[in-house]
Amino acid sequence: MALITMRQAITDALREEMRRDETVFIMGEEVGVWGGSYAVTRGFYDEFGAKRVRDTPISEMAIGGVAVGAAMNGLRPVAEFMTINFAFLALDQLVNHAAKVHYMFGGQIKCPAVFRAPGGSGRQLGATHSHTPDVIFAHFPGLKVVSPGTPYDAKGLLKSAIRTEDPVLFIEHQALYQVRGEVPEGDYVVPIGKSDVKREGDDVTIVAYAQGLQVALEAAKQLAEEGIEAEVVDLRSLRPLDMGPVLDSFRKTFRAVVVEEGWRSYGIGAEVAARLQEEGFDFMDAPVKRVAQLETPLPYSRELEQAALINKDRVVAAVKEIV
Amino acid sequence: MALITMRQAITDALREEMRRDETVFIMGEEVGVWGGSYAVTRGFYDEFGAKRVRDTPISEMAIGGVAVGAAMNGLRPVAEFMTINFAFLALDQLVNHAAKVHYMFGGQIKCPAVFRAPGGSGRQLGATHSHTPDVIFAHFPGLKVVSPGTPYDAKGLLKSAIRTEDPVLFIEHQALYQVRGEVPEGDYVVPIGKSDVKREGDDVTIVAYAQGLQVALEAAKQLAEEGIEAEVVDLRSLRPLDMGPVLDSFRKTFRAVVVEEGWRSYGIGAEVAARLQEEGFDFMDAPVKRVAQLETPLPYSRELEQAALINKDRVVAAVKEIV
Amino acid sequence: MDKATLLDWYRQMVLVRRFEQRSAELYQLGKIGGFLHLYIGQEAVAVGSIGARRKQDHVITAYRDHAHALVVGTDPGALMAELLGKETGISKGRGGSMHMADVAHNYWGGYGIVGGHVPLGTGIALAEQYNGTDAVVLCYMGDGSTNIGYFHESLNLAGVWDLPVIYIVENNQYGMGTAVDRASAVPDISTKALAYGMEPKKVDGMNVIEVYEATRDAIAAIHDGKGPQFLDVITYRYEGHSMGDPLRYRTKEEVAKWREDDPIGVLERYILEKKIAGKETLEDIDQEVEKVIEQAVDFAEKSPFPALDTLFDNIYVEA
Amino acid sequence: MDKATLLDWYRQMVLVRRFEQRSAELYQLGKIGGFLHLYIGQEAVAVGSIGARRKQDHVITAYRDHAHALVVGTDPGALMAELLGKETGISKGRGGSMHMADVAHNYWGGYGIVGGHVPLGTGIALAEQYNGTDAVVLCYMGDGSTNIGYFHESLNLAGVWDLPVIYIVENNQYGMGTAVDRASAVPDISTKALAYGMEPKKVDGMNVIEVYEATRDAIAAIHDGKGPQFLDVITYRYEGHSMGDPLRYRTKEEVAKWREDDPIGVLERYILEKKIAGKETLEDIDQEVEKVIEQAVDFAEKSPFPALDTLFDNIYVEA
Ligand SMILES: Cc1ncc(C[n+]2csc(CCOP(=O)(O)OP(=O)(O)O)c2C)c(N)n1
Ligand SMILES: Cc1ncc(C[n+]2csc(CCOP(=O)(O)OP(=O)(O)O)c2C)c(N)n1
Ligand SMILES: [Mg+2]
Ligand SMILES: [Mg+2]
Repeated sequence: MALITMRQAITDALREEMRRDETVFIMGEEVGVWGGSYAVTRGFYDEFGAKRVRDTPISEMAIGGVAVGAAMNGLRPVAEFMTINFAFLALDQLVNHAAKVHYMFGGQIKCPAVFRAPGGSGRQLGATHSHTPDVIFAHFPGLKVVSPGTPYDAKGLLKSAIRTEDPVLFIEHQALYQVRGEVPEGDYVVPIGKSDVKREGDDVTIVAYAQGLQVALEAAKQLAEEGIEAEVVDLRSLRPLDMGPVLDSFRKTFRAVVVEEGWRSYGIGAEVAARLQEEGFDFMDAPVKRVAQLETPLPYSRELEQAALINKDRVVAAVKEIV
Repeated sequence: MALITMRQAITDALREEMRRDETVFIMGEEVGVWGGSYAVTRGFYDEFGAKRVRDTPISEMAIGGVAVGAAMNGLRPVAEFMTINFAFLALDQLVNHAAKVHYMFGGQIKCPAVFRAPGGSGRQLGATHSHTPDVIFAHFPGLKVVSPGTPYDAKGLLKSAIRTEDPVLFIEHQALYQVRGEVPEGDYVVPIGKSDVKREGDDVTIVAYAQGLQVALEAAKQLAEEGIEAEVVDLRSLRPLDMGPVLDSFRKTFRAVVVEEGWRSYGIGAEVAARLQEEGFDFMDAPVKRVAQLETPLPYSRELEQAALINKDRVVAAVKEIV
Repeated sequence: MDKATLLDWYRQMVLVRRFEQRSAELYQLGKIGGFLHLYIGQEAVAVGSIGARRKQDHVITAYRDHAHALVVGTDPGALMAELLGKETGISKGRGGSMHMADVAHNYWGGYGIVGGHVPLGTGIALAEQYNGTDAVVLCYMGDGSTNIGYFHESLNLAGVWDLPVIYIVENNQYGMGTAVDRASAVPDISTKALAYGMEPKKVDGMNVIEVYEATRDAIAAIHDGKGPQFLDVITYRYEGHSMGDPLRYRTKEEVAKWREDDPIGVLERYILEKKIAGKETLEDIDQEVEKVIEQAVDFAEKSPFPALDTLFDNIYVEA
Repeated sequence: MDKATLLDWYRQMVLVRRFEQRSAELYQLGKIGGFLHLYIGQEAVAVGSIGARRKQDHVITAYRDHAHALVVGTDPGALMAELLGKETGISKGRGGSMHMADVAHNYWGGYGIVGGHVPLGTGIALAEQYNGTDAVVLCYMGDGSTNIGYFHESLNLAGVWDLPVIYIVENNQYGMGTAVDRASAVPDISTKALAYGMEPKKVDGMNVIEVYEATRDAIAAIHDGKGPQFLDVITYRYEGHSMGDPLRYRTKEEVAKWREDDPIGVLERYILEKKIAGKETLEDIDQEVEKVIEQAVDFAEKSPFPALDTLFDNIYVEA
């Protein structure tokens, strides 16, 4: 298995799917001539041409809606929002159109569109450009929302997203593009809607995903040095949310910490905590803790920004409060 | 005290504030000549004229953004989204502009704008027109989000919303416009960010707001007949969220049910449950239960729609599972 | 136009009108819920334009969507059943009045968010271009919707990508209670076409033949490589925006004046004056339509409501 | 134009350019983080147009926003401190390069979401109209932003409400790597004005005097009751879109060609040819600017970072 970056894994998934299926195409701002503002589609314009790698005007509502329409009529668009911050402008298309056409028309219409969106913070991009708003999209039934934390999952989940008949929001994390991991040669998929144990341990369950997964794994390493063995469960999909492995782990450890990069209030961790106490009440030895972004529009200034974000130490501290 | 409808209470608040303060004005689709699509501003166009009661084109992004700009420059706009479903189109203005200008520019700019939006479901309006997406707006620090459940609170909260220097999303519920309640003559305010005990009881805490509050109160009445005394706490504000009265109640009842009209996953109840187990762990005698909308785009057909929605019986059943 | 076509257009317009009138009655009886937006007065627009489409062409519109379904050939019973929220409805009772589609007839619906379907229609056109077909999309919208961002972004993209789509504005003078010139910076909506490199064309929407011709020409223009097309079709709705409209924004006289140009009346006069057919033929058609409508209502009334255990069907294709 | 004004414009343009060049250096050194969008090449646009504004007029723009701040008169030290994320920054280090405002000078910022500030500028104009003042808003945006819904909805509303706002498109030929004609259905952006009842005006954005005159005339037109105004100002950015642009979308020759019309060079030639001032005067100004910039950098470097316990300041006015 090769050790490749998450960027490469995503690039590979896209390229392989485009080679496999003529109906797959890419559209978005700067995906073509520029090569993708995060260089994910570099070289695609040359390989696949302007028909299948489509630069769009700056018009997120149209990017969202045109992808939905094209998907309804038989294509498999992979539409890119340059960053997830701009996907706010396409919310109506994602949740009121993509997520609803299948149900609302009694099953007549399908929408196999993928929406890629790099998100996350920590790069001093300021409040408008530093969101991890994954939870607000995950609130809507009809949409599938995934966000990988490793190159392996990124490649496999993106392939699943492109192949599924349902609309998928695929959230990438800018800070993870450089992270390396083992990825097998050749074709494989990671199923949407399956959480995954990324590290085993008996003392505490850490639930995380995306960049939070990397922070959780770092924290688990440090905790191990101190004799605390954390089990780290990666949600991978936010909708459908698979609580199975989380509950299995919780029934073994009796305590849990949820780690996410977004804000705490009404965040992903709220749902996980609510589910754990509902479905794992008899196993609760301590409150489920949440480690999340402090609740402020994210400031530009570096240290101030870092102070608001999650890090290994905060996870370690949260674990120690309950073990 | 007069017994008036919530519609009247909102109308009165708007009218009184407009008479009190020349900088308050109304803008939105059909707020003027038509009189408001829910008749909230009927007669306003005649009383205040076209300058202060401004019909807009169908353009939610502009409605949101122009209100923010006018507020930045000294006015107090009350912008109406005809329904909250259309506010999805203004999400970027609400969360990336209204919610951030004060922080992001280091306190130089204020945005005292109010955004009114009728929401809710149960009127066979179909999936695109039947959202209770309150939680997604409440996720963003910088915005204040309130949603009253009684005429008294509606009037008092709207006055607070208009007078505060911060941006407020004021979510009304279509099904509550006809609900009557006691409202004093003359001026008063209800503070934003204060939960309120709407019914006292020792056996279980029911946390609710808006239409959920009415359902909770009905359920409490029935439960009382069966000898179970529920304390009903009305959140009223979703951000800032005031857990004080909820926790006080929980420390007395040791059990809680959260009722909301929106979807359960990543909903308001998730946050309340997460907070209760975090901050009230030692008082938890049972899991916090959530009663919420079943997770489907809402169907048009009447019985099917009703089957997806919350009702008194579901709240009663949830309470009985834990007392 | 040949006789058969003209008579068929007459039949279609009467069918739409009677369907809408019957719907209004059923709404008053509480059998239809939610919003109900009637097409009465605008019949020539759907009938004339869809009259020009080929089988492979697509149709998509907003929530005022019964007519387009009827005209593409959807079974009126399935439409009426939809309004009544029945399992036999064209959208299985899930969509209601605003959300009707009939994909078997290339009719993509019926969308409740103003402007939200305009990029969908544009995307449907992209798929046809991508696949190298000669199909085009008829993308209908109201005058009010030309002010929303969706309109701008979609028409611009269609222009840049040269997509086979005809944007048909059903300019019925109002968006709810707001007259065109109170909502649009340019009172002449056809002007907006210029911003997208399209020709500004105005069409008499009370005359089915003119609507037909304009649409036919627009399809030809696309095939001639002239890119996406724009039609500002001038029409009027006689009824309120939806049921329960207080109608404070216009006068009875104004409505009466437009009724003089009633699209069915205009075609009827044309048929009679040109002696294409006689009064009785038209009356026969009226009768025939009456039967179709009654059968549709009957079918709808007798159909079952969706079973409650189907609530979770079709949220996802792959659960 | 009188000598003092011309020399002041020269000074401002040099100030902007040097500020941007210094910023780029500090970015390379890692002292500035996030995105950094330079204004080099476009100086005549901000200088000429703001040169025409009165004290009471407002300015708002997108993320390429340092120049407008410098030209309205914001202390360069406070701007440089903002770039370095310092507490003394104009936005207290919270905003960074993309989010600078100086409300004391009627400069409302600096917004990172393309088009997102266009309705804000429109709303600022509404407040002035509401209060019956004669102030206008200069609302700047890029060519790329004319394709987004915000543009359409804002200009339409400004037209309907007759708001005192001038939309100034800084048409620098590209939105990131996308040339105007690849992003806009009409390659001539001024055409878009027609859809909002505005006059399509094109301005040479490399010539500060022309920009000044066009803006002055636009303000006068508003005062003459001609409603909101639109200026398509043709200019060019010499550097990448932001730091780290791979620059695959244009040739070096193209850049070189535009540089021949360098706005500072154009004004310099004008001043020298018309003998308004001599070479030494201009060099003195260059030196003076150099000092201002060095002082600004010095101030910024020496300023403290925000204290961590201020993280929660200014989320709300009323907590
Ligand atoms: C985005 C959005 N905003 C507001 C509404 C409410 N609304 C429904 S129809 C309508 C008027 C639309 O007018 P027009 O486009 O002219 O179509 P018509 O009803 O005249 O056919 C409005 C404002 C909506 N459905 N969607
Ligand atoms: C809504 C939105 N979409 C995309 C982006 C990413 N983006 C930032 S600047 C830019 C190009 C803007 O071009 P233009 O309007 O011409 O301004 P210029 O940079 O040339 O000054 C893009 C696509 C954004 N910030 N906001
Ligand atoms: Mg209309
Ligand atoms: Mg540009």
